[in-house]
Amino acid sequence: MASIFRTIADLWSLVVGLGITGKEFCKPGVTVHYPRAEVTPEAAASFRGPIELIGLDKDPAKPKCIACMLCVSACPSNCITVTRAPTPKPTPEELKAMAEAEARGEKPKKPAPPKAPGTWAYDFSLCSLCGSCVEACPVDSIGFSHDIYMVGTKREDFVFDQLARLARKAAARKPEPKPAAKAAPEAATAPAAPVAAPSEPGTATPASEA
Amino acid sequence: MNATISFDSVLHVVLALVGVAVFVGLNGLLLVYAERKVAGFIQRRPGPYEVGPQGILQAVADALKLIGKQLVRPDRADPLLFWMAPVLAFFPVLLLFLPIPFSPLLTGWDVNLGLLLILAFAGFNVLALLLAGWGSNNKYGLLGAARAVAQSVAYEIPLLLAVLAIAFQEGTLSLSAIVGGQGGMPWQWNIAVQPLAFLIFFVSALGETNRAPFDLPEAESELTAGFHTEYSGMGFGMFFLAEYANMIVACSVCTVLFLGGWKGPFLDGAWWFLAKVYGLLLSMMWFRWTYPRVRFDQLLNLNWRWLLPLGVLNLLATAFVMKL
Amino acid sequence: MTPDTASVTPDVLLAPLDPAYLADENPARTGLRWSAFLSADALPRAAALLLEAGWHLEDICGLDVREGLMAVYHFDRMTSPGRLAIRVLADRETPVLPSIADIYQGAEWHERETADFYGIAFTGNPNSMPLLLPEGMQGHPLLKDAAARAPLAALLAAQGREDTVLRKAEGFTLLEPAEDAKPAKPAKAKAAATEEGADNA
Amino acid sequence: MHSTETLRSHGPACPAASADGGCADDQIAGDGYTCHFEQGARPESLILNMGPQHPSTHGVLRVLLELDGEYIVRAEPVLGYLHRMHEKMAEVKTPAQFMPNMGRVDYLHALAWNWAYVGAVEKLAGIEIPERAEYLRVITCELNRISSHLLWWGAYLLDLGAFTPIMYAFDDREMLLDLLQLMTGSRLTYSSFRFGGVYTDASPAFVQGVRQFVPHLRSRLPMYTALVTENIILRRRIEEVGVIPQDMVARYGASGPVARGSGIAYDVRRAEPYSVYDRFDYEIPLRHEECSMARYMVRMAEIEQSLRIIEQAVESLPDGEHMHPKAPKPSFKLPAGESYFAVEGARGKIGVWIASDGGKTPYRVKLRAPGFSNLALFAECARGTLLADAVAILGSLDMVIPEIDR
Repeated sequence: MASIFRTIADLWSLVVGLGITGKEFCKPGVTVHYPRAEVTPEAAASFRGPIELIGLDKDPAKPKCIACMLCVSACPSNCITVTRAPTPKPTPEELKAMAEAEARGEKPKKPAPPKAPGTWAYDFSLCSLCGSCVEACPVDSIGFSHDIYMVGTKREDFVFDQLARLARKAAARKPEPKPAAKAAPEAATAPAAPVAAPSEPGTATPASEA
Repeated sequence: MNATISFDSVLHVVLALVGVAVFVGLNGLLLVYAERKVAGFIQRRPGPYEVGPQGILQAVADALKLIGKQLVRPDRADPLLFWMAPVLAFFPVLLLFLPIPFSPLLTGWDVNLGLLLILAFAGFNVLALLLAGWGSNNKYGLLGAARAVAQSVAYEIPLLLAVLAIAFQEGTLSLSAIVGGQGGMPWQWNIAVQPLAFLIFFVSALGETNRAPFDLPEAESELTAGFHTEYSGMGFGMFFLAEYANMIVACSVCTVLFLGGWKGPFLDGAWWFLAKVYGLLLSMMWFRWTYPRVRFDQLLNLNWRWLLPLGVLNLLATAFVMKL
Repeated sequence: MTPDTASVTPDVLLAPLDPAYLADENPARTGLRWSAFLSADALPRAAALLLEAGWHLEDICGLDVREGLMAVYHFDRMTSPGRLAIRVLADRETPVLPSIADIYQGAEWHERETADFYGIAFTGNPNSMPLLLPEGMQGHPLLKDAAARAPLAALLAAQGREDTVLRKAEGFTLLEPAEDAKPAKPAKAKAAATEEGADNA
Repeated sequence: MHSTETLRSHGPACPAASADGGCADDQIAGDGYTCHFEQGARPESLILNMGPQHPSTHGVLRVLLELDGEYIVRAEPVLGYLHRMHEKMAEVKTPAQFMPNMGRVDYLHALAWNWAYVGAVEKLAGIEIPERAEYLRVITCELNRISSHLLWWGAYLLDLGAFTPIMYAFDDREMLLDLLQLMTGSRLTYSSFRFGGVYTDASPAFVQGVRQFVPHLRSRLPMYTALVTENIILRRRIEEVGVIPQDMVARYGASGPVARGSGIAYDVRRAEPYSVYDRFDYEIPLRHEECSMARYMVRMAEIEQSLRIIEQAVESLPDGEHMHPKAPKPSFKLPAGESYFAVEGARGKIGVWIASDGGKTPYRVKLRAPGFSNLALFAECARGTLLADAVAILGSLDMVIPEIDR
């Protein structure tokens, strides 16, 4: 008998449950309606997205990278391929100096290969964003981008030429009116634009950076 | 029933059937949309949002997609039973709408045994689920079908008992007469006189229509999709439509029996009827997005140990009071 | 399990089984409290004793060393925690160990996993199907190349362990440093075998 | 999923085909696991494949069931669909290179695995950790534990047929992920612990966010209780279902909330104190009912206890370095020897055993996954229950398949 009354009393919990969902029904939604709205750049700033090269302070289009290959060996997934820039042909002055040195019987001072990368390829499809390369880099030339809305339609979209990406980014940052003016309305009309869906996401400047 | 069946009355019924088919089709779309919106709002998200303003055309898009899909039958399924099931699930439901009085003028077929007609044809649904589960030659489907039969058979009894209590009270099986016996004000409705019968009826209706928390034949997390595991395209679409059509029938009958049908405090008419039906439908959705699912033995326990005795008691009490 | 069995240390508990080696370890260094070497025959009896004394099986680790294939059973207690490692060596050519799945039912999966990875057969395990690897797969992925195998002493008898040997059977030499204490350097050609985990030098 | 009868096998021929009525029709023979399972089945039983694609197996777990009606006569989980051989990868990668794998073993409590591996390496190599880093590890690991429990809560209710709670849980979990993103840079597969510290220092925004989050979640928990915990349907579904007596816990080596729901006060944070957990005032929730509801209640109580730990840790967060100045370079060599390090994950005792011969890469790494032992007892626990109970039991064990399969 007591159990019957307890059961009836327990049924009250069903009414309580309805009350809660009913209350939530009347509250506004909590989801972000991408692509009409995006996560704020501040919220995305701590996100560790695909790595990118960091430019020199005086020339943002040139990476700080000295092609030491530490990142390549640190990477657990072999997603970084770096080649050194080719040794430049000696200039006439240098050739002269070399010839002179040879004449003096010294070892001629050949031009050293530049401490800069020739190509810097990064396969994001293999990357686990562990940050080993960022930590390994002795000159702080690698950083995380904060692009949380990157999309691509094929695997090759995620193989980035980081040098070109850096150059593009530097060009976009320059206060030259042309690209800036182009970028600004794009950002303003972001909701209307068919979501980033760029065929080459590497080229897309993330909203947080724009 | 009417003794003479004239050409006029047949034409009337045929026209009514067409009207009902349109009504069910449109309502199916509307309810699917409403269900998803209700789910969305309860869960603090927008629900359908992309197709049309506020996603209003989402259900249409889904329907078109379902219609456009290839009909797939598993290799070892029984072709006859497999294809008969969705047809059998959907079309008899249309008949159920015939005797329902939306308003005094808007009644498909005002038979004086309307209630009996509805209860008789409602039995087709379970046959369809059984055929679907058995015919698709799938173990999950079979389990779902077994559950459907046990559940349907069990819940029909308290449903009948609750209906009988009202029939006793009103002394008729004609739906429009039952509405006629109630007044316009909420306290003149049968729910004020028979609250227990209303509760029994509504819970049983949830069970009969396989709605959460009694959605055991489907039971996604246990039986993947239960009886319609193997159905896709319009095969699935028919079951889907039938589910919502059954819900409308259950809520309509509930409105007629307990909530005064088309009558309201002012301006009697079909709008009162529809408002009440949609109110009940919304609460059915509300339940679905609030409660977990009961277990099968609990479902039957609830029926045999609670609803059935209560229904019998209620019926006896009604009979006793009526006798006085 | 009574309180007094809970406080019985493994050296007393396992004494009737005559372990070849039993040491009191320094948990701060190795995370172990005791370690023992047992013969394969004594393993089921040890498991039964441990279960009775309230120990549970944490895991079974295979280990491919020069001396053969080894299975390390880690036990721990819910009350008065302290980890016990029981090491059992199996022959490399015919790696067979007795199953303890009838005593610790949880061992069934651990044994099947070890069988998958190392090819050790556990006699008496109720289920012969592979657990984690696909059916019919050839080979055992965690076996090492002969050149890459380290002697047991190099792994387990490193300096600074600060363990106290409580028992040591006559003729127990597994933890004596081998003649070449350093593991064999894999040849340069082994570069391709790095996938096999051969690069230990 | 398809039952074996509707699916033509492309697997190896069934050895038991048509021999004993198990796989009667050679055309529709199941794979080896099915055949092996069917050999012990009674002829009148129904063999049901639950999974590997099934809504309530939470990923690619497959459970073979022998059913009598809806009653389970016998059950056998089949693993390996998500097996990635992490232990092999550990042998071919340096410890620093292997770290990202640790975020992917148990994606719901990734930081506990981070910690277990970092701890084992630190113990073996004698690396010191600054105090601030210890506190940050505690804070982030406990936040991660809460997020794991929240997701479990939602997913479990989904198993039981309630669709809404998971959305509420995600609402709160989203804030947690934002906080963890501030510290770790990612939202799920964290890899932020380093040998000798943590990757990033806590920013004031993080500390502030944590301070705000703790009271927020506390204010939400009563709603969870009223909506779900006290719901009569839920209580009837999981009370006295899936009883796991204490001796079963010992025989299977279960740990975590499964053990604590059976009245065993075992928590690695207390049993083998690591880091700075001994400085905080918190309780180990314990229930004695041994059923699914007990495990449920333990997890819900753990959320509150984790909040307590976080609160205290944030208030007493010391200043200092987040990486030890003498922390080794990523290319360091592990000294020879062995070390076992255990931490308390959301699912139980996580253990990492490393044996090293002094090379660049470890000689052997063993990952002890709590879910592995917890799931092992499912077969025994589910015997004689209903199919719906099996779902309830499976959910109450809180499995994360990648952790079990490794």
